[in-house]
Amino acid sequence: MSLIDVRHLRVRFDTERGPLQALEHVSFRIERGEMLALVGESGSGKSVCAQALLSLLPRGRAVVETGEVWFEGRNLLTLSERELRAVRGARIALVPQDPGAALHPLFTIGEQIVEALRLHQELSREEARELAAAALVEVGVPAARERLDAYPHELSGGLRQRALIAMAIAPRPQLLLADEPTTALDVTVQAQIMELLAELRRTRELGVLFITHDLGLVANYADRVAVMYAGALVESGPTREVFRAPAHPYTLGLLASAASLGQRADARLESIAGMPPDPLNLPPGCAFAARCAFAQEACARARPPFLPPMGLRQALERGVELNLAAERRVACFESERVVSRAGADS
Amino acid sequence: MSAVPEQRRSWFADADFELALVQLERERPQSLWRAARERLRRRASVRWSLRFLIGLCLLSFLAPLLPLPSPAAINLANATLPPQLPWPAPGALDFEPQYWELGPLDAQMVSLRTSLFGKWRTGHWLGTDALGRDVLARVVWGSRTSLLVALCAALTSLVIGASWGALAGLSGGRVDNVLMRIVDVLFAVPTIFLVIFLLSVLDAPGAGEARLSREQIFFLVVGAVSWLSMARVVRGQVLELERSAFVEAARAAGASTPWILTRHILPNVLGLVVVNLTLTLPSVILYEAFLSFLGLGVEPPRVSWGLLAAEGAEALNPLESYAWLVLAPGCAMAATLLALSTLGDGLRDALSVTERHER
Amino acid sequence: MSRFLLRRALWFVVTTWAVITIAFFVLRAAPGGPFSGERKLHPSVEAALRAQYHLDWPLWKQYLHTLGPLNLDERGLFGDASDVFGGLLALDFGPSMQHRDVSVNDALAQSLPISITLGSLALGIALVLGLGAALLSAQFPGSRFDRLVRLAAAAGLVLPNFVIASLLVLVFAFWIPIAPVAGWGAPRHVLLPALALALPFAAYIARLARAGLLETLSKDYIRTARAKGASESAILWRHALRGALTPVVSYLGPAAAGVLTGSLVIERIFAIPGAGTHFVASALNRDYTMAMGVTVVYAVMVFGFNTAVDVAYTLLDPRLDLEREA
Amino acid sequence: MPSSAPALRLRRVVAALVVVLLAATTLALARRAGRTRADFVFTAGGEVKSLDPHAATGVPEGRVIRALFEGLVVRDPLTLAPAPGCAESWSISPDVKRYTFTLRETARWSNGDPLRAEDFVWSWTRLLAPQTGAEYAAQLWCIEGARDFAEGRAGAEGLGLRALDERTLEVRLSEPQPHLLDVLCFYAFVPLHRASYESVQQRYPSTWATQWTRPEHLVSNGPFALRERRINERLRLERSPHYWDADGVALRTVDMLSIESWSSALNLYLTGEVDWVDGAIPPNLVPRLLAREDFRATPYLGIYFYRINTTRPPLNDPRVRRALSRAVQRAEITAKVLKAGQGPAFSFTPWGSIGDYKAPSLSQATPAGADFEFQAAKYSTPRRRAREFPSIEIHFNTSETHRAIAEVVAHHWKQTLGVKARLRNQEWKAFLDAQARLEYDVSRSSWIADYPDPGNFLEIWTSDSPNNRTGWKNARYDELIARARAERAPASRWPLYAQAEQILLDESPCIPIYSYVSQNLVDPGLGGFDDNALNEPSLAKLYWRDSLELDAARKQGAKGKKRVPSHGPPSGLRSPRAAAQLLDASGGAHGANVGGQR
Repeated sequence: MSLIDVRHLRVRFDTERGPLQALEHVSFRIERGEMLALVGESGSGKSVCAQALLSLLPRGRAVVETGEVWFEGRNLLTLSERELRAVRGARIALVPQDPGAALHPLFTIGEQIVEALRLHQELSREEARELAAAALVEVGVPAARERLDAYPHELSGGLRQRALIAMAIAPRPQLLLADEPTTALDVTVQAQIMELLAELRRTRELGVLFITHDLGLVANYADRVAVMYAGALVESGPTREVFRAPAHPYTLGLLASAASLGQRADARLESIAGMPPDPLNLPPGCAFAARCAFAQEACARARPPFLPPMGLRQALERGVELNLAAERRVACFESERVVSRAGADS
Repeated sequence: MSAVPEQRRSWFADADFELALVQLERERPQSLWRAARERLRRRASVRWSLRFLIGLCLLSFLAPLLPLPSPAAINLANATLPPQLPWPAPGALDFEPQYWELGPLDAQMVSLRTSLFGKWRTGHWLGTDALGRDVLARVVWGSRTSLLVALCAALTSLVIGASWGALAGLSGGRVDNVLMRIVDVLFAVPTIFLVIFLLSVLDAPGAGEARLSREQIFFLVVGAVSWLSMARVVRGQVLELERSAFVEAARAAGASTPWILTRHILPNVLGLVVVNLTLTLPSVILYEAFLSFLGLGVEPPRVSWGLLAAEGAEALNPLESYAWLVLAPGCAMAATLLALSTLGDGLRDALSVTERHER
Repeated sequence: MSRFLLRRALWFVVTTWAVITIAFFVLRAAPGGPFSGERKLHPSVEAALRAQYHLDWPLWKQYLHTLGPLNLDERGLFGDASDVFGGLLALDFGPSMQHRDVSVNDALAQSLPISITLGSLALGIALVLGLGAALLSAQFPGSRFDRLVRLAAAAGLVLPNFVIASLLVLVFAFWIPIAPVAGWGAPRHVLLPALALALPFAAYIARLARAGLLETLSKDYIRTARAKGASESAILWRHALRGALTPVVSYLGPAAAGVLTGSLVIERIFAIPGAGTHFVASALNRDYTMAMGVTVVYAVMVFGFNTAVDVAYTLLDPRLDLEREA
Repeated sequence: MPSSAPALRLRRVVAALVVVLLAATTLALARRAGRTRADFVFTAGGEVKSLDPHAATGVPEGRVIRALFEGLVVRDPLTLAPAPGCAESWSISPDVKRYTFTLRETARWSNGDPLRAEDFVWSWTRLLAPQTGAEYAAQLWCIEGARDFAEGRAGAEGLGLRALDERTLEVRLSEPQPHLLDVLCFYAFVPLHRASYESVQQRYPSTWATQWTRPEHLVSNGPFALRERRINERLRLERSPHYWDADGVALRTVDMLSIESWSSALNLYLTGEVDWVDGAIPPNLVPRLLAREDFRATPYLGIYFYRINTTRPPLNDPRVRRALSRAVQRAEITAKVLKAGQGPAFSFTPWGSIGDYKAPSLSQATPAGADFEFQAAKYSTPRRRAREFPSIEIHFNTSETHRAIAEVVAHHWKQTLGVKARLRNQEWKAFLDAQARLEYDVSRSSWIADYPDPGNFLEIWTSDSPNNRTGWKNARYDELIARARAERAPASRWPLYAQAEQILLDESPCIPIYSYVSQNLVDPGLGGFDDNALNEPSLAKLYWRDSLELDAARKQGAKGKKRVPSHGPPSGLRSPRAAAQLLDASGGAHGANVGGQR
């Protein structure tokens, strides 16, 4: 059984300008000790996805329309607030993005980690402090004990990021939702953190949802990768396979731009012409169609389903049963051409 | 290739969708205003407050035209009549144009009213006071003073307070220091001293005919004490903006000071100023009431809400309560100030970028 | 911190001096004097009185004498009449000119504790009511309760306090007789005036705190706390309240000074012998010595509270550094 | 900051603050909670200006000083005639220039010291001394050498004051003064205790002036002694055991509350926390109060009037002034604005008479009469009035009732004469200043008698009176007043006063509007409260009726008044002497009754 199984998650935001489809039928699963990388440009819905798993989206504004999130035998989306609280932090931890804003400015690092620990474990203040210090050491914070009494504004961005990671792993969760945890760090520390996560995956069988722009890190550390575009998954599969033979034109572009930028993907993919569509006003067909070099007329009319990449027509012709659990999937009518093009390129 | 308009470049930020939208628009002030207007329009409470305030302003401006009894006409035979329910047919035909010395415009309006309605006047719908004057008429006429006081305070706050604060914030250094110390000192002088000084010195009869009317002095006094907090608030905001990233960026891009002022600082300060104003006005109207309680308010037979409320509060006692005497001005004040503060809340929400939880 | 306080003290002296100077000249420029009355004094009597209080001196000399303690008596600087009082520097405000057998120091010593008692109680009530209402309304934004709180807060802000006080007396002293109508001396006397004094401030605090809470609740770190598994109430009380207190605290400074002077109306209606009365009475009666006394008291209060607020800021927000700010 | 101390410190600071505040509040309140209610509590307005009888002026001051001190003569509360105070007798020389007083042997200070004639000599010397600044000193300038001394031209040696022996005081006057006794009833002329006064002066060389009237220092000779003084709150008085008539004083403790707001005083009265309220009652309430048995409105020697600035045209024309005066419909003001039975005033002497003196009356005080005068003053047609007659400003100090009256008067002028009047209110001190400098057209005023004599009113209109303040001068008037002052027999003074007052009415530098009533709310259980025209009931004579006496009094009293409960002690509270007499009487009656049964 998978550690977490997300099925058909649809999230809508009610904005002042009208409803906004933030997540469109997102499905994925993560096994114990596995790292799934979620990539995509800013605004594609990666963070929304992570927050939706823990029901952390702003209440009243975000509506989960459909979907199930199975974790340890329970559907998280049906849990009460009280039951959810027992899961948050303790079983599933979140490493939020933007360490500058995600730490409470008026409490010390120590207080904040201690709080995370004591919320879920019967610990004295001192014990919790010990554990907090240990967690800081674990994420490679020098002079961890003094740092406990520091306020966030007294730390550098890198240290804050590590404190956030320490806060997330200190209560020993089973699943870590890491929202761009390494963006603020320099390369050596980045590697350090990734090694730490790898270590935790081995020792604690920690599952990791790794949200990032950095395709290099994905290539090196992630077991599997999922690509998002305009709120929907467009391609997923084992990292190596996807990277070698992308089946979606967007993934293709992403990889190309990453390569051209020396493995540091930027949020704006200059190599992909055009702009993403207006999220408030998505086209009826493929959201990427307007920018796609492979687009056909059909692409603008209907949304391509998320299927194994052998292609829709072949699948139907062969009478293949649509298996959602299939390893490799893509949402593109023209995936065959893309795969072959990619193959041709490489 | 793309039909998407140019300005729709970045989409929903992962963290928050609207934030991205609003930040986008912040780069272009006029659409911030447009968005604010949009948001204001959508809130029913704000809509009603605005309507109420506009209606009130019209009502008080047009008071001389209305077929009300005169607010100054004494009729001791009718003293302390309770509100008359069911309202008698508004058929009383004993209107007498007794007023204090009205300005030319008001006098014109009164004569127009006389030719329109003749001696016809409304009944004592809100009762009469101890001298038999119509409470409704007094409340309507009283609104003129109270609104004028508020307006006056708003103007001084805007003209003196805002520019004082902006000057301090923009010039910084010694000028800032001196200007703000002056504000500090004025803050620490008990206002009542200044009020009494201004009232008695300016009211000194030596000035003869050129003497300012009590009302004018009153406006001056209220204005004099109401701009201080505005100066502080504006200075704080200007300082913050000066240091902010986008002004620095604009500076770096070689923008001229006037450009920065008009494009970046002014629009951002204006929102705060408007919000602060809607908070100042209620306190000014209440201050007028306080002065009336002390007997330092407007000069009778002119009326103001503060005066009416002070008279009314005096009439609240366990022996015999003439409740309508306090209810009428009280409700008028409450409704106006409520509308003002609702408007203020609405403005603040509409102009604030971070306030998102609120419906 | 100590350097900050030192600088503050220096500014305090300068500001207070300026305030005193303004108050001195402003009051003396106002027509009328302490000894005018409906029954006019005989000229010789009035002259004797004026001489006794040095009102016959030129203004600059009176001013110096007020500042004191400059020894202006026969052995002293100017060599005439004997001294009435020590001057502000000696913290001796002299005898009141309105109540000639009462010294300003005594009058203030009797009335200030009362005003401070009443004022701090009122501020306490205002804080409890205001913060409580704000917390509840922020917990359920947009709910009926929230709307009720906003309405009540608005109502507290819009009624003149003499109307509120009169209503309170009528309701709680006559219709439901649970409190005395007026007077001072026993704990039960405090209830109504403190409440009447507190309500407008409570309303203001509720508004400030509610806005602050809502703003804080939208911050990223609140989501972090939620992700840790913190309960909503813990988030509200522990995480959000802390951040929302800043505007409330900065309002408390002026509010505390306002409680002192604004209590005049309450003092009058509830017949409380507090200091608020002196503020207005001294100005109305041209009681110059008393006016100087209350001016100094007021300046000290305003300055003290503002400094306290600034210090409270650093306790509330570790990001602030007073040394630098000063 | 290196540690988590700030957060901890914050919590500690807040906790400490809360504790300190709570402790301070509790302490501040608990300190005073021990006080018990006084036997009698009354209020007479705001804080007294001073307890120094020589520095004090005003009605509340008079109330408390008369309770603390006792002069040579006191006013009989019923007849207002001078009666023995601490002087048991006196003689007047035939030329009315020498008064000799004999003090009571039993007269004592509140510390037990005997009262001596020397005390009066010292006290009055202090009163007259220029540095005292006593406002009423001028009333004793009739004493030989007093004026010279008061104005600094002579020393105290020349004063016509002498203690012939311990108990005999001789007062020599520079001119005949027939109503000196009336003057001496006034509270400013009480004696002070020299020894305690001087010891305070020695102990507090610079601040004695604010020390000697403190409860711990003040020694007085009246029925009560000062126990406690809290500024703006209360004065507590205690029966003085050394007072010569201590047996006749019923009340053991008396509180005088200083309450600025009349409605607060009313509230306190209604809840039984105050037993006597005297004050300016909002006219709205008067009809309600008049129906109650505890409201007493009694004619009072005070006049409410408007001064006219006779230096400003067209008000310098007596016809115009007379017209303005006649146009005021006084009856409407008293009946519909004031409502408590105030008298429409057609003369400057309140109520048209004081004792035997009958004042002349303003004739033709009707709209027609006013208009006639106005036409005579060449403002004959409405158009001329509108064009030529400037609008008049009615100047008054800030007060609800003053304003109401001014508005009504303005209304009358407009209606009757077509004269436009503006209103201008000023706060008190600025108002007085403007009045003193004649910077007004018509200005509100009032005058309250110190002693019941028409001269007390008419003398303010002499040319050199500081209280004239209208610019009006009339040599004939001055002469008549001077002659009246010198007359000994009242009967020969009255015609002179009447002539003078007629001039005053003809010239009309003032518009008398109404005569005052005193308005007292007095607990029905209170006995010995005598209404009089000076509103000076004697605190020493007050006592609490028991229920029997209260019932009897109610049966005798006016019918149809609403009964209100008394908050006094149910068994009453009488002076020791009265209690003893009552005991004797009831014992005797009881015996007789028993005998009868046998």
